[in-house]
Order: sequence, then structure tokens, then C-alpha cells
Amino acid sequence: MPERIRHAPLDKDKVRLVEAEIHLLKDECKGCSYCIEFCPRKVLEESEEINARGVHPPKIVDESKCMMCGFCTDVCPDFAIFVVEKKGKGGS
Amino acid sequence: MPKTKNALVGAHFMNGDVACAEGAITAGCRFFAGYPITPATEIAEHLSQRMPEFGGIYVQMEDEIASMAAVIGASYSGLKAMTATSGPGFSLMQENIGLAVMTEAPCVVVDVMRGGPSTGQPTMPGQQDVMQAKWGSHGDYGIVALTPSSVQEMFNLTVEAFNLSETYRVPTLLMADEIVAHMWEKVVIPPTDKLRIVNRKKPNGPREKYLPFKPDADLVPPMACFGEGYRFHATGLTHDERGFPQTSSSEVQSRLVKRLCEKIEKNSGKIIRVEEVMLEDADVVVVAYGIVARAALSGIRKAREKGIKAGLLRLITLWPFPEKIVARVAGQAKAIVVPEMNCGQLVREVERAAKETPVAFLSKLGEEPHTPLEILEVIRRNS
Amino acid sequence: MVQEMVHPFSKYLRAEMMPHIWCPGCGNGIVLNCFVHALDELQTDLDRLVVVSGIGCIGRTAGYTNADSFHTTHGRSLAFATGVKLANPELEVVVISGDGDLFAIGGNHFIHAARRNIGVKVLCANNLNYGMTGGQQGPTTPLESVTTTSPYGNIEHPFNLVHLAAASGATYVARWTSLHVRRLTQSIEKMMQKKGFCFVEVLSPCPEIYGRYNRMRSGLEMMAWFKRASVVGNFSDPSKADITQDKIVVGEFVDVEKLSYEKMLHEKISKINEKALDGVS
Amino acid sequence: MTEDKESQSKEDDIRIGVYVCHCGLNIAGSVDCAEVAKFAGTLPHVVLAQDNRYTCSDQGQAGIKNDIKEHRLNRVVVASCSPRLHEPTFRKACEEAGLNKYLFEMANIREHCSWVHLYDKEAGTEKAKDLVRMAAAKAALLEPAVEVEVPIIRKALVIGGGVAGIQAALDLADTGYRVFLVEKEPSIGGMMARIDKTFPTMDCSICILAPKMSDAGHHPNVELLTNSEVSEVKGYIGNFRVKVLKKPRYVLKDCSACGECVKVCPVVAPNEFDVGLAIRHAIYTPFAQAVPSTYVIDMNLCLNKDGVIVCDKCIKACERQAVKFEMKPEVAELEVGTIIVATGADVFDPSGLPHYGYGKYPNVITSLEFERLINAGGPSGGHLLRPSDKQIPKRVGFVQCVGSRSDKSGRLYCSNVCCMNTIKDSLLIKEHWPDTEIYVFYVDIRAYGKGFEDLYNRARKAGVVFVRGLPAQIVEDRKTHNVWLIGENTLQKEVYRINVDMAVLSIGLEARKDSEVIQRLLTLSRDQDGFFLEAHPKLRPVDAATGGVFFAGCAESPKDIKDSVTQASAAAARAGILMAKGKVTVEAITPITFAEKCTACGLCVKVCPYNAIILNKDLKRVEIVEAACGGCGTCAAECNFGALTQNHFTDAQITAQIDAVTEHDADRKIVAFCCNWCSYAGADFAGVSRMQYPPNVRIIRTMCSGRVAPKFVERAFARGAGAVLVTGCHLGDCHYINANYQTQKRVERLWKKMEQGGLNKERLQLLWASAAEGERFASKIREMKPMVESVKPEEIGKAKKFFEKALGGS
Repeated sequence: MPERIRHAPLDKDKVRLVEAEIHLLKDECKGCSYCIEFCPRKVLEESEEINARGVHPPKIVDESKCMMCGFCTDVCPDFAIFVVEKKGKGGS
Repeated sequence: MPKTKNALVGAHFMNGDVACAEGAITAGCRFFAGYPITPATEIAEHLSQRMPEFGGIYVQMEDEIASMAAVIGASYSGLKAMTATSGPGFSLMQENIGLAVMTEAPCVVVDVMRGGPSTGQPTMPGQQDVMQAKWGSHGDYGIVALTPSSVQEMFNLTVEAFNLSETYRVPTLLMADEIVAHMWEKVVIPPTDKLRIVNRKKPNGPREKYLPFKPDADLVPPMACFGEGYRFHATGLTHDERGFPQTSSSEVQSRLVKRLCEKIEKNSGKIIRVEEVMLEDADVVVVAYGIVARAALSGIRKAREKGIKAGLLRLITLWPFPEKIVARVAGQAKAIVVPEMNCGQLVREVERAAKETPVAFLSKLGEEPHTPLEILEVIRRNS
Repeated sequence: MVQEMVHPFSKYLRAEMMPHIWCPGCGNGIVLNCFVHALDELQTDLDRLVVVSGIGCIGRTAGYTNADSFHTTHGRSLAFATGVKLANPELEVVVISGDGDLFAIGGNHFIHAARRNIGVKVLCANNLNYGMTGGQQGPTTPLESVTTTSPYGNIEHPFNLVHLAAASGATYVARWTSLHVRRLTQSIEKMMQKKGFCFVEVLSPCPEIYGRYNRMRSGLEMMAWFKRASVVGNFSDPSKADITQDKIVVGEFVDVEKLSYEKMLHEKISKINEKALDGVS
Repeated sequence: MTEDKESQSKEDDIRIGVYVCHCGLNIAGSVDCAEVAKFAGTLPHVVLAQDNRYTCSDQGQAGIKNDIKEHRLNRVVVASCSPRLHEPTFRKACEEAGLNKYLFEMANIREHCSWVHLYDKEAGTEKAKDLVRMAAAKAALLEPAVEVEVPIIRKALVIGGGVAGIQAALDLADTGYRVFLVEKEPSIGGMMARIDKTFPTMDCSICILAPKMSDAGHHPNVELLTNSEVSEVKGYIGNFRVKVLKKPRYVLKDCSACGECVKVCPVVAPNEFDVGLAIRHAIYTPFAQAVPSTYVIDMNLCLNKDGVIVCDKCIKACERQAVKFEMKPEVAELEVGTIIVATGADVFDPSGLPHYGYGKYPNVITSLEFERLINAGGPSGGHLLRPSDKQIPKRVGFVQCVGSRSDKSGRLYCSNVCCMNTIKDSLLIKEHWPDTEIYVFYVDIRAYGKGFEDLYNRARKAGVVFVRGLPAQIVEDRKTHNVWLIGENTLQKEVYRINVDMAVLSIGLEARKDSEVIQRLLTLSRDQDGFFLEAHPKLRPVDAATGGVFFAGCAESPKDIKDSVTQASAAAARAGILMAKGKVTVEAITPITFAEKCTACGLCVKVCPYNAIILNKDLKRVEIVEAACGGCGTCAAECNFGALTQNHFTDAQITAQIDAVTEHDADRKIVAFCCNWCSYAGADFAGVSRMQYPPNVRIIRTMCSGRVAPKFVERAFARGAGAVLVTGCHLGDCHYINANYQTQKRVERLWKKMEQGGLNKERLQLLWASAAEGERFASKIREMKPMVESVKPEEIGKAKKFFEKALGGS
């Protein structure tokens, strides 16, 4: 429908948006950067630091953008990243 | 093991292959995987009919490699398992006999020896695989090989083979020959409960503590099976007691390989069986095995009639080789005669054991074994 | 951001065996990941699971899975698994191995296992070459690909694995790439719930070896290829499901029901056995 | 048709009857009809000429029929109104009298003469004579023709699934025709589904629409194509081949609309259906009563891009396993006989009017947003509240004519529905919250319809305050977010300054921004406001000029629900008539070829917009595929060898008309060529609107400007015409796909030629004018007058020679 939208949704506070808690097991990371590349929300980027395996593990740019699709968890060949819902937050 | 009215007991007239098959069933074998090959085919045929009656499994695989692999799989699933073949198939099986050795999978392999090399003479007897039995697969390992010289023994030694493989977690080979396999004789089968049947020892103690390759004092580790909740790993790679690969540790490598050899050597006293006939005063001792031993015995009798002090040492266990016994016997004798249906294989072991005592070798290849007169002739020459 | 927390799938892995031996960007880790994810979805009883593998990089998977597992000789995983499954049909037997192991040295066992329809589930990581031995040409290497043993370009026509599996009688056949983790996991779940012989192929990037020789130096580049070329052709003709530079046909190809070999065998056995037991005290 | 036939017809003794119509005073008021009739009698071949008050009346027609028999007339000319109006009437009369209808010709002395020269009877009469002369000249050369019959496919396409489209589809389906209903959005329902109550009856909009929607969804004769767009239309009346692009829903029909997927979908966006006042997820259904109820995934929003499923939450949540990301766009190919355009309208976007502060102040909303707010199914569950603090407003102001009847917004027309809608809305508020103060700021209240005045009075009685005079501006009170409406009460002549909690801008309707797509696909015309133009404002109000195409609802002009439904049923009936007949006759205006003159140069093949001409290399000539021919005649214009001409618009006939115009005082005249669909209709429109322009123009009608061969222009100049005007549809609007591009090429070539010949190319003019642009046409003629008058005799002479030579040469 062509109308331009001018007002914020009235129920925007009613819909519960997930709050993600991203866990990086940095030293497990082998630096393939699949999680960075394929994150639909571009939540991650390569960090400066060098981990136990001598690669740059990812770092979190903006955790709040994460939608908890969990793709990073599944596409990581090294079981080095996973996402859980923030405790206590966002209701249930 | 389900009792069934079909369990053979008492005296029966049958051929060696059938006796072997019945022996397997009596021993509690409930898995047979094989591939048709003369002269072992009748074992497969008979088991394909008999196994189901005992709730056992017969499966014909795509080749002997697969048969041997399946046997190991079944063994790890907790069944007593075996396969039967002849020279060409035996060669194919060597790869996974090695795997069975490395993963210490109890199982029985029957090799009904025929004329080789290669396809050779499928319907003719031979004893050409006895060295392959010991050295067939790559790497160092201990192994057990028995050799029957009668149809009755085809039954008895099959049972024995299972007992040994279950006891020592080692593939046990029954090295029969075409004649023993195809010959019809009377076989007396005792009631199963009168027979000694051995089952592998199981681990006791908490599952999470279980180390699948940690040996007891007898150097044999207790064996858990798949699905029992131990969640253990086994591999053909060099592995530690947890079963996990250790591909670069020389320490683990030597510990493992040594044990695989020693668990047989150190227990050889319990394993080895021979038959001694008229050896007390023998000057000439014939060392023979399999069907040849029976020709040898009548040759010896004829020699005794002619006043020659001859005796027979029949080897029932080929591997581990009864070295001490041969040495003892050789010590008391003037000469040793070794007839074999090959170009001289086990004779090398005999010579090694006999030390100074001269050893005469009598080779026979092709359609039939040595005749008593041929044996008598060698004995006379060496007396 | 808590570092200490444990990975949700760690209970499916053998801590002592981690980290795995696979190179950065290797797809095998993703295959293992999806496999355990499927186990998690299905709440599989690990005590009843047996993971069998052959030789090759992916062959290590057996050792990494926290269940009964066996690492067989090269190519023999299916023959071994057949013995396991027949001897104890209660067990869930999964073979996880590579294209070389299953289709070159093990090719004969594969077609016969499929023909028999033994209830073994096969998860094949296809990395298009022999990775562990340093990247030799293999049964799935695409034409003209460069490997250490096809330095002038491969001239052997590769196997189309899904076609082969379908033709050999598999009751479930699917192919995905390690980029399609969702559908792959789904397919693995599906296969685990089926009774007969099942086959799932996963195109798995081998950037350090295959990629290096074929102008895809990083896992990302290989994944980019999968992304660009993949076409989902669910239940399309497997004989047309080729793998080329421009087109990788992925999807489910076969999903049929057929009595499994072990079921038929054990039904027969119990009938005959009952008869045999008659009148025995 | 062959030459011997032509020559034969020449031999025929030609007997023309001319009838000059007074049309009451419409013509007689500014044309001396008797005089014209007398003059007509003097023309060659004219055996009978008379004037009468209403030639179109029954006795008028009876007279013609009678004369045809009595006076053995074999040609008939009626000088009256536009052929676009009454040609069919008179043709029928001729046929009934046994005269082939192609032997009838009309002179348009009303729209093109009397109405546009109201105050110069003399000039009007002179012009009328010329027009009759032209008609008679053409008539003399008319040929009888048989029309080809083409079968009509008994299936219909309805474009647009709003209430109009639904109604039209259901009517046709109930009549027994197969109907394809194409809707752009994921659900049918359109604007009506978003409205709360309907005026004047105040019944619940969706409650009365939903049953119709589900009827359409379940009717065995209706095939719904939602989420779909028409992408190509080929063919002609009765035989359209249509391509429809079906965008994937990514959800299969198996969807049970349980909504589990929505619960897990992590991505949200404002729901367009609620004008963004409520949230939806990437997988969603636009509203509860949607038809089909199958959910849809918004791929722009969904996390899964280019074939990679990163998020599988909905897949997992769906018990029916209906989520299928593998779905691809499909193209459905339909064959239909008729097409109903029910594409609806857009609403005006007031953010272009800064003085109202829409988009800046939270509490200034549009009437459409108000509908969603007051709607029980809407974001606030029907509790009227204002955006800033979600409190119930105590005072509400409605501002009328936002985007209507205003030059500020550039939309001068009345949107038809806003007055009643506001009255309805004010009453809705009063129903639930009687104490609310309501002000309506208006220009005029237009309560013209059945029950409308009633409702208006109810509102007044309920205490709604109507203030005449729109606010000049709206300003916000920063603290309270209330707004001040400031303007002049034009009744009391005093400035008002009224504070309200919320202001509702009563926004008008406007043509859909994507109208030109449908316009191009179906070669339609649009009026100056952008709505689709009907074939005739009075007599064919739901027909498009393109045969087999009809209009329903707001696509044609702003309408309320009742009118939309009425027009929908009308359109369905019109389409039904065609399909019931099962066949249609295509006008015999296809090309005629003279094989012996054809050099097989293939030029005509190149210019034919319909690929209806095939070059037969073996026989070295071209062949015409009559059924495919659209009848524009541009092929005939392109042929340099006279091997091609167009039935009923032959070179000879048009040349005769030119010669008639230029018979005397040529140098004072403009010879104008007008295309049937746009510029001729435009000139008619000028007449209907009584737009006055100089009487020195003589219009020759062709079906398409593409028919205007350079030699016609040259002929006109060679005969000393003062000026020539070639007119046609706007480029891109051509009713023959693109034939008018040929027109442009040819005129440009002529200009070059004139330059080379040292002639004033000003004398040849090109004008693009749509059927709605009467003023454009009129002002063109006014503009040309001084130019024509300034042309010197020697220039005329020079042009004469130059073009005589050119014509001789060709």
C-alpha cells in the first residue's frame, strides 16, 4: 500500500523484542569469519586482538541488533559462538 | 543362548564344513558374514539354514573385506561372530583382521586352505596359508591359529577358537584344509551344557570411569559393547587406554603394540595344544598338522613294525607356535621330519626350535596329501 | 557477556577430543555442528547411538561425538556398520565419512548397503578431493579442477553422489552445502527418523587444500561459490543434479518408505526361531 | 480488395444524400443550417440535401432510410455531432435500409464548429459548408466493406481486488464466466477493508465486505491471483493474452493461519494496512479477515536473503510445514476476452502541505489513520486515542478538502467522499464519547447523495460544529501537543483560533501513482487529474476507448463504496454483453495491398506495431494478418509506392478531403489531421466545453496520426494551404502501441525538407494532445492564427511549386 508512514506504531512497546546475549569462546575461534559474514544483522566484526590460536576472533559491534536467529551458532565450525536470551530481561 | 530341539547332540555322520558350522552354533556364534568360496562354501550354506533356528544372523556380504568388517561390527555389538573363507578371500580379509587385532574384537575366521597362489586349485587341498595366518596383516601383532585334522576336530576346535577369541579379545583363525572340510566322518557332539563355553569378560564399575583399552593383569581389557551406555570410542589408529587416537606418541605406540603381542605370548601356555604319539623313545619325530598328520601317523606305525622308533608330534595350535614343546621333543630325538602341503613354511619354525637336531622336510603340492609309504620312506632315510 | 558459559552442544561432544583437527574454514566442523544440532532437536538417546566413520578428515567425527563410536579402516565404515546394525537393530547407527572413503575405496560397500536397504544413516562430507593426504584428485573432483595429482586439470568424470545413492535404492537422499545449515539440519533430522538406508551429502569447503588449488583461497570464497551457484531443486531428477562452477543443485531428491533389511531379516529369523523352539522345555 | 473493384465503383453512378442537423439550437444557434443544406445540394454527386432539427431522432433516421430507398441513395452524409457520438447510430440506420454502413460519412459541425464559434455565425456557416464539402468528397469515394468477425474468449480479467473488483468479478462469475481476479497486495479487500464504518448507513465496513471477499475466494468461477501484477497485455478485444507475475508468498496454501509463525518471527515493521499505526512481523497476514488467509513473508524484512536460510524459526513453528523459502516468482499466462480495470485510487499525502504540520506534529493525523484508530480491529482496538500520549482526545478538529479543490496541492477536483466521511467520523466519535467537542472546517459541505443530507443534519444535531473556512495553518502547543487551528470563518468574516487535542486532515483521493503502468499495458487515456478516461462521459461511462476494456471504482474517478459497486456491476454487465455475444466484428479499416505495386522493400513490415505484415520474399510482396492488425494505417503512410492503403481511410479519400478544404481561400486555412483517440476526442472535448477558437481550422480524422502520410501534408501545401497541423496522442499514449513515433519521424523529415526548400517550417506544426486536453488544442489554433495570417502570398506560391515538384517526383 502506497501511503507513506508518518506515525510510530502505537503497540510498539507491546511487541516483545528478543534481547540476545552473545557468547564468544574466543580461544576456540579459528578465524574463518563465517559468523561475521553471514550475520543478517551485521552484529559482529573482526577484532584487533589475537587469540590462543593466533587469529583475530570476532567482536560484538552491537548486541542489541541481534535477533537471535542463531545462524552464527550453527555455521561456526568450531563451536566458538552461541547466543542465549538475556536473563530477566524482555519478559517471558 | 536359546536351547532348541535342533541342537545336534550325540553321534552324527557329516563333513568337516558342517561340523565347523555346528561347532560355531554350539559355541554360541550368532553372527556369520561371508562370501561364497570353494572349499568353504558349505559352512556358509549350512549356517544360512541353521543360524535363524537359533535366532542367529547369516548375512552374505559383497566381498570378504566387507564380511570381515561386518564380523567386527557384530562383535562390537556383542555377538559372537565369524566368517569362513579360503586363500583368496583370506588375503582380502587381512586388512580387517588387522583392524580386529588393533581394536581387540573377538571373532573367528575359518580358512579352508586350498591350492595357491592366487586362484590356484580351488578344489585341491593345501597348507600354504599358515604363514599368512601369522603375518598376513601389516604391523606386529599376536594371533591365535588352530588346525584340525579330523571332522570331529572341525567341531571341537571351532568351539575352542571361539573360547580363545573371547578370552583374549583376539581374532582366532581355524586353519583347515580342503580334505578335512569335505571329508565325511562320524562326529560325536556332547550336550551343550557339558561343553566349556567361554564368553568375553565385561567391565564392572562405573560407566563414566570405563577405559575400553585398559588391560587387566592378563593383559586383556574387559569389553563393553555398543548400546550399553559406556559411550566409548575404538579406532584402528594407535590409541591410548581411553581409545582415543595418539598418532604421534611413541610411548603409546610401543605400549599398545607390545601388549597386543604379549597378551598372546604371555598366555601361550594356556593357549597351545599339541598331540604327542609314541614320543617317549622316538628317534625320529614327525612334526605334522592338519590332514597330513593322519598320513604321518600310519607311516609311523609302519616304521614301528619295521623296528624304527618313530613318533608323532601333531600341532593343534599353529600360532602361537609351540616352540618350547618342539625344542623339548627335538632334544630327545635324532632327527625330525616335517611333511607339509606347501613348499616349506612351518618347517622354518620347527628348524628354529629344533636347534642342532636335523630337520628333514617333505613337500607335497596338489591333488592329495603325503601317503603313509612316502612318510615311512623319509623316516627310514633319517633313522 | 559471560565467557564461562558452556556451549549448548558441548554435551554431545567429547571434551577430551576438542578442539578438532580441522583447518580454519573447513566445513567438517559445520557438518558435525549440524549433526549434533539434529541430535539435540530429536533428543536422541546417546546411549543408543553408534557413530561409525572411515578414514579422512571427516573420519575423525566418530571420535568427537559423545556416543559409542568406531573409526574403521579406509572405506569399510558401511560394512562395519552393517554388522553393528544387524547384530543389534535397536541401535541408531550413523556413518559419517567423506566422498573418497565412501565412494572410491568404499564405493562397492556403499551401493550394496543401499541395495540391501540396511537401516544405516550416511552423512557424507564432500570436499571434492582427498584433503587429509594433501589434496589429491578423487571420485567427486569436478572436471578440470586442479589437485596435487591432477596438476593439469582433472579429466575424470566425477560421481553425482545423489544420483548414485538414488539409483542404488536409498530411501532418503538429500544434498546441501555447509552454507545451508538449516536445511541440512532438517534433512539430518528427517534421515534419523527414517527406517531404511539414507544418504545426505554435504558440500563442505576445503579452503586450505582444494580451495588453494582452485582459486578459492578462503572458506568465505568457497562459501561464496556455494551461495552463488546453489539452486534448490527439491525432488528434481537426481541424474541432473550436477555440481559445476555455475550450478550446484541442492535439495531433497528421494524420500520413500521401504522395509529395511534388518527388519525383514529379523522377522524371518524370529519366525524360524519360534518354529525351532516348539516343544522345547 | 482489388483494383478492378475500385474502378468499377468509379463507374457506379454515385448518389449522395446530405442531412444537415440543427441539433435544436446547438448547431442552428451559430450555423445557418438551411444555408449549409442548400450549399450541399450544389456539390457533385449530391442528389438530395436537407436540414432537419434532430437527425438522430427516430423520424430523422426514418427519413434517411426512406430516402435511401426512394432516391436510390448509395452514399449518406450527416452533418451533425461528432462521429464518436452518433456514427454508430446512423451507420445502423443505413444498414437497416440495406446500405453498407461503410458508405456513410459524417461532418462534425457541432463539436468542431457551432460550439467553438458561438459568436460568429457567418464564419461558422462557412466552416460548416467546408466540412460538408469534405465529407461529401470523401463519401463519393467510400467503398462498401465487410467486417471480419473474431470470436470472443468467454473469460474475463479483473485488475484490482478492492470492493469494485470483487463485485465485478462476482457478477461475472455468477453469470457463468471464468474470472481471473488479480490483486497486487497479499489480500483482496482494498481500501474498504481498512475503513471502520460506511456512510450514510453507518454499518461496519469489513462486516459487509468480508462475506464478499470469501465468496470471491471460494467461487468456483473465480481464480484469485493475489500478490500478483499484470506484466503484459497483448492482443485485442475478445482475444487478450495476458501475463501475470505472481510474486511468491513463501507460504503454501496448507497454511492454517494459526499464527504460530508470527509469535516466533523476530523481525517487526509497521503494518502498511494500519498505515503504520500497528506492528507486523516479517511473516504476517495484513488483517484478520484477509482472503486468502494464507500468510505471506515480506522478503525485504525477513532475515533470510538470497537463498540462505539463516533464521528458521517460522519453519520450525509451522506444524503444517507450509513455509517454503524455495518458492520462486511465477508468470501465469491467461487468455481473456474482456478486462475490467478496478485498480482504485491512492490517498493524498498531506506532508506536502507544511502549514498543516502533518508528519511534524504527532496529533495531526489523516482521515485514513483515523479510520484505523476508530476501528475495533485496529491498533487501538477501536479506542480513539491520540498518538502523542495515547489519551482520549476531548476536542477533535476535522479539516476538509486536504488535497482536493485546492491549487496549493495541485488537485483541483472534489474527491467526492471526504465530506460524508468526516460527517460519519464525527458521529462515530459522538456515539462513543458524546462529550467530545468536534469542529469541522469546510469549504462547502457536499451531501448530495441518498441519505447524505440526513446524516449531515444528525451530525449538526449531535453538536458537531461546522466552521466555514479552512485553517490557514495548524500550530502545535509544545507542552500539551494540542494543536491550534487558525483561519478565517468566511461566514462570520472573522479569524478563528481553535485549540483541539487532535486534528484530522480529511485527505482526498488521487490517481494511483502506478496508473501509467496499466495505462501503457492497455493503451488507455487519463484525464487531467490522472484518472482513467472513459470512452464517453455520458453514453459510455464505464467503457475504455480500447475495445473490451472497462472501468470500475476509483480508477475512473473518486467514488464512494456505493458508486464503486454500482459501476462494478455496470462494467461486469458491459463485459458480459460482449462475452454473451461470443464474437465481435472488427472495423473494416485494415490495409489493402496492391501486389503489383509492391517492391517488397519491407518498410511497412518495420513500422507495423502489431507485426501484422509478413514479407513474402518468394512472391516479392507483403501479406496482411487481418486479425492481428490494429487498424492504425501507419503502414499505408510509410509506403512510397502506393502499394498499401487503408480501408475507409484510403489515400484517395483523404486526398479528396484535402482538396475539398483547399478548394478556395486555402491560404487562410489550417489543414488539421487529428487521431480518433486523443486529439480528435480532444477537439470534441473543446467543443463540449465550448472553448472558443478561430474558425480557420479544418479537421481531417484518421484513426492514428501514424496514418498521416507526408504526401498528404505536401498535397495540402501544394494546394496552397496556409498551414498544416498534425496532431496525435502523447508519445507513449498511442492507442496503436507506438505508431505515433512514426508520425514524429515523418514530420521532422518534412521540416528538414521545408528548411532545405527555404520554406517557413512554422507552417507545419505538430501537437500532442490527449482526449482531455481540449484547451491545449484550442489554444494551439489561437496561437497559429496570427502566423497563418502573416504568411505572404509569395511564400504560399513558393511552397506550392516546391511541393508540386516533390509530389510529381515521388
